Amino acid sequence: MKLIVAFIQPHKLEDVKKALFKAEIHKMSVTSSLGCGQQKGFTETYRGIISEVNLLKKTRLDIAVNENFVEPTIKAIIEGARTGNIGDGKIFVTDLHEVIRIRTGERGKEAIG
Amino acid sequence: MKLIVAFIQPHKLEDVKKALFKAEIHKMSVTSSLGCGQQKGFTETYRGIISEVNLLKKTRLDIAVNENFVEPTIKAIIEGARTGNIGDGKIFVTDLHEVIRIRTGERGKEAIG
Amino acid sequence: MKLIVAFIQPHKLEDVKKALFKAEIHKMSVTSSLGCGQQKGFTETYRGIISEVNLLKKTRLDIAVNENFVEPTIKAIIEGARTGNIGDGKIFVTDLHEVIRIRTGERGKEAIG
Amino acid sequence: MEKFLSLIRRSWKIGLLILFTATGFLHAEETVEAAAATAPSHLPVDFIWLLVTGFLVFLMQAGFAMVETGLTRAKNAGNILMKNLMDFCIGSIAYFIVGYGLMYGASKAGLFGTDNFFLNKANPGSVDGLWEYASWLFQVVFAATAATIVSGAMAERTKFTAYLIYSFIISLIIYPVSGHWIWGGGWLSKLGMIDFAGSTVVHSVGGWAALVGAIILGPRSGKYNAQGKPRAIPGHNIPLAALGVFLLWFGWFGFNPGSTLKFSNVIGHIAVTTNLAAAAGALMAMFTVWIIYRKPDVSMTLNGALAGLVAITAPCSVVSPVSSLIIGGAAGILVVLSVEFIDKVLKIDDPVGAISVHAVNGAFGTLCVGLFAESRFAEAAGFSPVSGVLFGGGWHQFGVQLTGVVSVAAWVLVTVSIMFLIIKHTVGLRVSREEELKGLDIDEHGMEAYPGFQIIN
Amino acid sequence: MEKFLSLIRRSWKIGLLILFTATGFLHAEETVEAAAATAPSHLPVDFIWLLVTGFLVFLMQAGFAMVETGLTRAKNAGNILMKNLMDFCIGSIAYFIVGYGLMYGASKAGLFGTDNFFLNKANPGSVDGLWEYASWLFQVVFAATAATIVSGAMAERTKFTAYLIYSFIISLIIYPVSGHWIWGGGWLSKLGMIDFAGSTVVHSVGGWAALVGAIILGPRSGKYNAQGKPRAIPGHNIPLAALGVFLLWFGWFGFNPGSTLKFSNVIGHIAVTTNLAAAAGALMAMFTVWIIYRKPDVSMTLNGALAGLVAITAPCSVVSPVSSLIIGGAAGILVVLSVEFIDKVLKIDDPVGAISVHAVNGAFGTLCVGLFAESRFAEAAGFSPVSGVLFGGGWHQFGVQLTGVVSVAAWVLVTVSIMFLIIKHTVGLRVSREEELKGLDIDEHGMEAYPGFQIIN
Amino acid sequence: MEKFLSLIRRSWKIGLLILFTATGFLHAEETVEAAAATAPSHLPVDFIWLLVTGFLVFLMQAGFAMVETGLTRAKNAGNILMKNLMDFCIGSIAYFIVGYGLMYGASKAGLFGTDNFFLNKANPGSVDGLWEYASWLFQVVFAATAATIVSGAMAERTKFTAYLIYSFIISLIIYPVSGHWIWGGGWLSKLGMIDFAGSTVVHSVGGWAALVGAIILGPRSGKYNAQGKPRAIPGHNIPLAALGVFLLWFGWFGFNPGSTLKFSNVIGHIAVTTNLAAAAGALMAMFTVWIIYRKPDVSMTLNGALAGLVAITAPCSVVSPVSSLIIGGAAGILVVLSVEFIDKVLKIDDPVGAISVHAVNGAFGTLCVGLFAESRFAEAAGFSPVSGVLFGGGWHQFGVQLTGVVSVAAWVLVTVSIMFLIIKHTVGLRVSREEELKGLDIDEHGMEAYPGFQIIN
Ligand SMILES: Nc1ncnc2c1ncn2[C@@H]1O[C@H](COP(=O)(O)OP(=O)(O)O)[C@@H](O)[C@H]1O
Ligand SMILES: Nc1ncnc2c1ncn2[C@@H]1O[C@H](COP(=O)(O)OP(=O)(O)O)[C@@H](O)[C@H]1O
Ligand SMILES: Nc1ncnc2c1ncn2[C@@H]1O[C@H](COP(=O)(O)OP(=O)(O)O)[C@@H](O)[C@H]1O
Repeated sequence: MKLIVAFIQPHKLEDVKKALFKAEIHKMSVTSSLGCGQQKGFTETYRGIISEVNLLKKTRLDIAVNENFVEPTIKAIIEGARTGNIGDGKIFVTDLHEVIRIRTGERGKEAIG
Repeated sequence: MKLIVAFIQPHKLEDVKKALFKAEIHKMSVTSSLGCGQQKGFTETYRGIISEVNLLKKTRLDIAVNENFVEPTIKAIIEGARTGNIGDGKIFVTDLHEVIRIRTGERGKEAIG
Repeated sequence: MKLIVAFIQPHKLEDVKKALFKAEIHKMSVTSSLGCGQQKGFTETYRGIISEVNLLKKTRLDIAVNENFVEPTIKAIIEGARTGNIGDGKIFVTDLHEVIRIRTGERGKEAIG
Repeated sequence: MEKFLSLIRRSWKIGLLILFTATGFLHAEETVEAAAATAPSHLPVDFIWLLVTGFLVFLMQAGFAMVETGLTRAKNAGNILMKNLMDFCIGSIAYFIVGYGLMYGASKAGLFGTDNFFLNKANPGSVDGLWEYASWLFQVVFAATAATIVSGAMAERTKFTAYLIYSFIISLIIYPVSGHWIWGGGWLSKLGMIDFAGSTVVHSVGGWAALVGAIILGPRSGKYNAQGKPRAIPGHNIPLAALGVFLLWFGWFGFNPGSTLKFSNVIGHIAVTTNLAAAAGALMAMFTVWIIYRKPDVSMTLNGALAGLVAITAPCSVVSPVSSLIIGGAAGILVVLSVEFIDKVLKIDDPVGAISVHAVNGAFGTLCVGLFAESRFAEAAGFSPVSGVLFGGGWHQFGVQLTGVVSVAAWVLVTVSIMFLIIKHTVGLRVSREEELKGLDIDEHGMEAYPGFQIIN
Repeated sequence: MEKFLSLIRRSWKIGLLILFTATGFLHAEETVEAAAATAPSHLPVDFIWLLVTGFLVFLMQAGFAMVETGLTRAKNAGNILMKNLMDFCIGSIAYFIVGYGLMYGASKAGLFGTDNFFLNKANPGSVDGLWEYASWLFQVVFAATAATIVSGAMAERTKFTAYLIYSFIISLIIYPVSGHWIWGGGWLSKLGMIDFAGSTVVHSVGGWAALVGAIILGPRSGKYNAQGKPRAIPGHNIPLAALGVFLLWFGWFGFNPGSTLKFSNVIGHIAVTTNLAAAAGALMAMFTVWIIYRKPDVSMTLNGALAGLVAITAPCSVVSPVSSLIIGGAAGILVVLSVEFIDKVLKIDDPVGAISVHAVNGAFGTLCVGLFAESRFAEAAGFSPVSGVLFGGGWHQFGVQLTGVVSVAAWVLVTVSIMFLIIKHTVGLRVSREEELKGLDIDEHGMEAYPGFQIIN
Repeated sequence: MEKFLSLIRRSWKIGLLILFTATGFLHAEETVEAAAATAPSHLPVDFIWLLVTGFLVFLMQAGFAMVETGLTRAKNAGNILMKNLMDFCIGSIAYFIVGYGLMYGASKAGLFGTDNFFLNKANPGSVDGLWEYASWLFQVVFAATAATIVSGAMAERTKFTAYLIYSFIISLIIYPVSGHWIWGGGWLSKLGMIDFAGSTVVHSVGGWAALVGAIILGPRSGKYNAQGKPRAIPGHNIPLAALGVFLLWFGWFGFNPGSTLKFSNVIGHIAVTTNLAAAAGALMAMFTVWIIYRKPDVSMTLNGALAGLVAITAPCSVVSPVSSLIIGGAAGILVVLSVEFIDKVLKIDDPVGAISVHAVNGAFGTLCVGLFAESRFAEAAGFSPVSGVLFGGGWHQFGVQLTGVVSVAAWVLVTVSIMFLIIKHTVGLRVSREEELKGLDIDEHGMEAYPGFQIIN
């Protein structure tokens, strides 16, 4: 099993969710986050000060999937989030050792979906 | 070492904390999150529109533990969070490669607690 | 590749960012979090009730790096965040299986920076 | 006889004394005769009443700003606040330059006013001249109310520059002209239309403009799904919206009772009908949503209070308290049904319910004059003793009211459509989809309303 | 003689002129004799003063709503706002139907009023008839203040329907009856009790009801741990709470000075004592918490200002500014100790401190009349020239005040207990533990107050 | 003759009647002669006007609190609210004890007042004695305005205790003395300086004190980088800040028109100039930032409205509406340039722009009297018929105004510097860097303003 963590543009969340649903991935967790990446931040003027905002609002997705869903998930995220512009975001994949469904105590592949 | 990430119902946080403390797990990090799981969301009416809210408020726990604490931690979380209803949440376990205590620079099993 | 997750004091974020930039680590994600650690919390009085606040505000950093950057990153975080007091925080390192840049679809070591 | 003469002397002295103290501006040396001749047409209590109530109406700007901000998303909060502030600022200037003259200047064929631009009839040399200033102040806050209504219906997707232009034009021309018809001695006032505090003059004008704006703009992206089903886009700060409603209700105690335009003993009666209608509106809206959707929706209940207030605005001085409960209650039901209808059937996206509150209930309230007016109240309020249909007055007054509602609606719908279409095809009316998704604050103002707060969406 | 006659003519003209302009409603054709006969008992300045101050008191609804919302948790914000709005709406209607008549109608044995239901003595045909409307408006905002106090103490766990029923009954019967005793010409007023603006009539009534409610409901889950030690449950939005206190303070300038019920030269004095007591209350509350807990707690300081205001409400017109500083300061200390006592000893959970602010300090303020009253102020304010214990007046007035405090407390405690117990055993008073943990907004209203914001708890 | 006599009788009756009802305090038994002798110097409309406008000015405290809270960071919100509340509370008491007497007591060489401490000239026995209370109330809210300005400029780093001491001293001595010079019959008023509602007396005093405070404190940590380039530290709650500006604008309708100090027919004119200047200020500030930085910055536009209001405060009663547009517009431009200059050239850290708004535009507005005054307005407002440079009056008045601006600036800069330096070297003026980074709420008050909300920074 893998845990997929993606940082995307906040306003792309809807599109990504749609793409994931189409790919039959229905489970995920969403958090808001600030990110610093290749998109070097934009200049904001606040009270006449042009300031480089380098922590940009991003939306973080955590999606746990079985191996065979890893690529479809990545594909769906890319499909929903890509615009071709800097700031589109990144996807990180880590190994997932175990999953437990609290309600039933089920573990592993069964529990993930 | 393992990193345990759990998504639980926000109003169960107190109970889970209590259960963890009883199991002598005192260290954790808590974030609020939105989740999409088997609990398909509830219908909210806002200004007469019945809308399916499918990103539900969840609380995320990150707990880093040594191997021998993995099962007690899982047990405690389940004990505190389980109601038997859909939405009770999930627990994810990943491998933890290294832990460093910033204050002392200690590493590994020593640093985790 | 590794994913480094650090919990630091919120007011140390600027210093940590500076230290990371100096070490040429420019990419990261930042979230606010509540933490329970060795710093046992402080007592707050609210309306005459002395209450033990044991979930303290912390800032969470997620930094994905290539292996050769792991130690510099850890060093930079420590440099920026350490005061020698309880509450300075912790760093967790997990293995990163894969990284994908959404914009280009690049993967792996190339994509991480 | 000595006693008699002394009596006279005393009475003379008292008269002079009172005149002197009460009016303040008369010099003791002036002969009594002269004093009588220049007796002030506007008393201190008139000035105080008009200004204090005008100040309360000003505070409605804060109320609208809070309601609209609270009922839209955080990412557009700075933008909607700026629009609310700016329509008042630009409107003030437009109304000073031209609007007030167009509304209250010497009437040209009952269609529009033709003088008193730049307040040039006002002057510090006479009570009447000074009154003119007070009068303008009271009128400008009404003009601004009409203007600001639109921002809510067009929220979260309108270009800032487009909104500035709109604000200027509505306060400069559109509002003043129809205002002239009813309040400025124009043709509708001659027909006998009664719109005491402006259900039509102010609220419907704003409401119809909001309708046109919302239609031409189209819905916010994401508001309707592929099948045309509406999605809820919840407001981000309900406490702010509720505060706004309280401020509006408070301001309405200036809006309605102040519309006597000078002190009158009927102000208490007007405050009562205003209050009861608002209470009934909120209550009935709550019960209506509760029955239909099983939950007492907060934002709709807030709308209900406003609907009651808008509906009672025209008839507040000519109906009984019991009638005001009925009018307000009906308005509360109406606003829920209207929001439903506009959202689900017409598929017009009005984020804060401005069209239902101001256009629909403005029209409804204006017609209520024709239904619920009672001659005893009308007379006390200084109108001719008309009665509505339900109080034996027949359908005449109703017909007059209907004429007013329809003609003002026509005027606004046509002129505002032209205005928005011109704006659309020149500077552009709507921000890009990209900008809309990011939020207007970032691109239009380079800022966030709540930096530091973690917000999703 | 010619000069003499002309003098007379002039004086006659002036007299008529002033009468005409000043009263407004007299028709020139009426004979002067008749005019004199129907001379208005209520002057324009009386109307203006009563209504403007009444409007300010209305704004206290916004103040209470903000304080209560700010001092409770985000997950219950929509619910508490609705309760605040609804108690005013329902209260307005209940007070219109029955409450006002019960309070101010012709007295039955000094116990309750018996006529003027549905405001049926009000009419647009005379100044007195019109005054009745203004008077109702002023009184209804006071009734609503009493009603709204309870929502704070019962916050975060009371069923919405139960609260609606409570609101109706308190404004319909409970508040009006004890109000009649003191303000409506009832038995306490005949005893000579002085409660100028309602420390007892309004605040204690609300406060005692809050006490009963909080006891019957029981504490919020999580408020006390297994050992019975209280836990802090911090309010979620302190800026909103602070705004609420400023709005309340502002509204109190209507509450106290407006309670002259018509224009009077003492209004400035009342505003001064009101302001000084509030300032002293905030200051002393701050120092008290600071000394006890080492930190100047913000929410307690806010409570201190309100405590000072509540305490000065009864004696505001009969005490000197220096006394008002003492009363307010004592109230500030008292509120801190009372919150402590109620929270830690009695273990009654009052999320916003309503019992301490309104019941305890309402009683304290009422007794202060018996301690600090000075005849010169009492006389100027239209009372008989009573003096308090500290100014040589002996214990008589204090005894009267105490009688009032105790009997009103008894009345409210008994009736409200009955009411809440009936509600508890019929529709139910408290939401389920599950619902409480999730927050009342979700289950009772299907909404969130701040969607999009990431909130823990 | 019979008819004649009856006429006289009637006129006598009417006269008496009116006298009786209009003044209220005269007893019918008093002889008419005596009545005339004790004719009230202060009429009911004077009391009502002074108090109602004073209440509005009080609400400016809420406005300042919201603006300052909104424009600073969440971690300091509780602290700034407490400071705003406390400067009013402490200021009220200081002004009661000494300040008012120092400002308006019998003048000592035109430098300061020497009696009426503890309001001891006020008494309930006469209209004049009662007027004294009303007058104090109106003055104390002005004093508090001057005091509260400072908190914004010194926000996010000033020790709470230091701020309490400062509040006490400014309201006790510093504000009253220069106030005496201009408003209390002191030497500047004798020179003929016109500062109608206090651009200098109130705003500049606050503004200069803010300047000194901000300099002595030094910038917030992180405000300037190593190279001295300023960083933006955005305010955390823009809707709150906008609400604050609306409340301030509303309060200013008390501030300026109320400064007639009694009823006057010019109040409408003053309200108009006040409103137009604010509108022009916001508009021009918006366009100025827009041109310079390509974005219509919200917080700067809000500052623009306030700048317009501050600038029109001195000249509001002596200039035409068109002049008020020019003054306000210029103030709007000036505030942007001044914020720039102070921030980037002087490198003084003023989180909310208080120095630019109050000191710079206070001075500018005061000078505008010398430029834009017109004799016809000055006369109507009760001044000698002065004209400004632009209206043919020559440079005399400008010179007088300049003298006033400079001497008040000197007084404040010197005394406040001494005060802050003493505080700095005794109790300490600034919190530790650690505390500043954590936020003042935690260490100074042991609380958070928004517990539960996830906030970064
Ligand atoms: N190495 C990294 N570690 C942690 N988070 C990262 C890393 N790289 C990118 N991110 C996250 O992803 C977001 C988008 O990355 P960015 O570099 O802007 O996209 P792109 O690669 O398309 O230019 C960043 O704002 C940050 O939140
Ligand atoms: N595969 C997953 N990936 C990421 N998060 C998940 C996944 N499955 C569940 N979650 C998180 O756990 C929460 C609870 O899951 P849910 O399916 O509702 O519980 P249950 O298994 O008891 O029905 C979800 O709201 C989501 O935040
Ligand atoms: N075992 C753990 N699992 C998850 N988070 C932890 C763990 N230990 C510490 N943390 C996080 O790190 C933060 C700082 O830890 P703390 O123990 O206070 O630091 P120190 O080790 O210097 O005493 C905590 O508030 C918490 O958010």
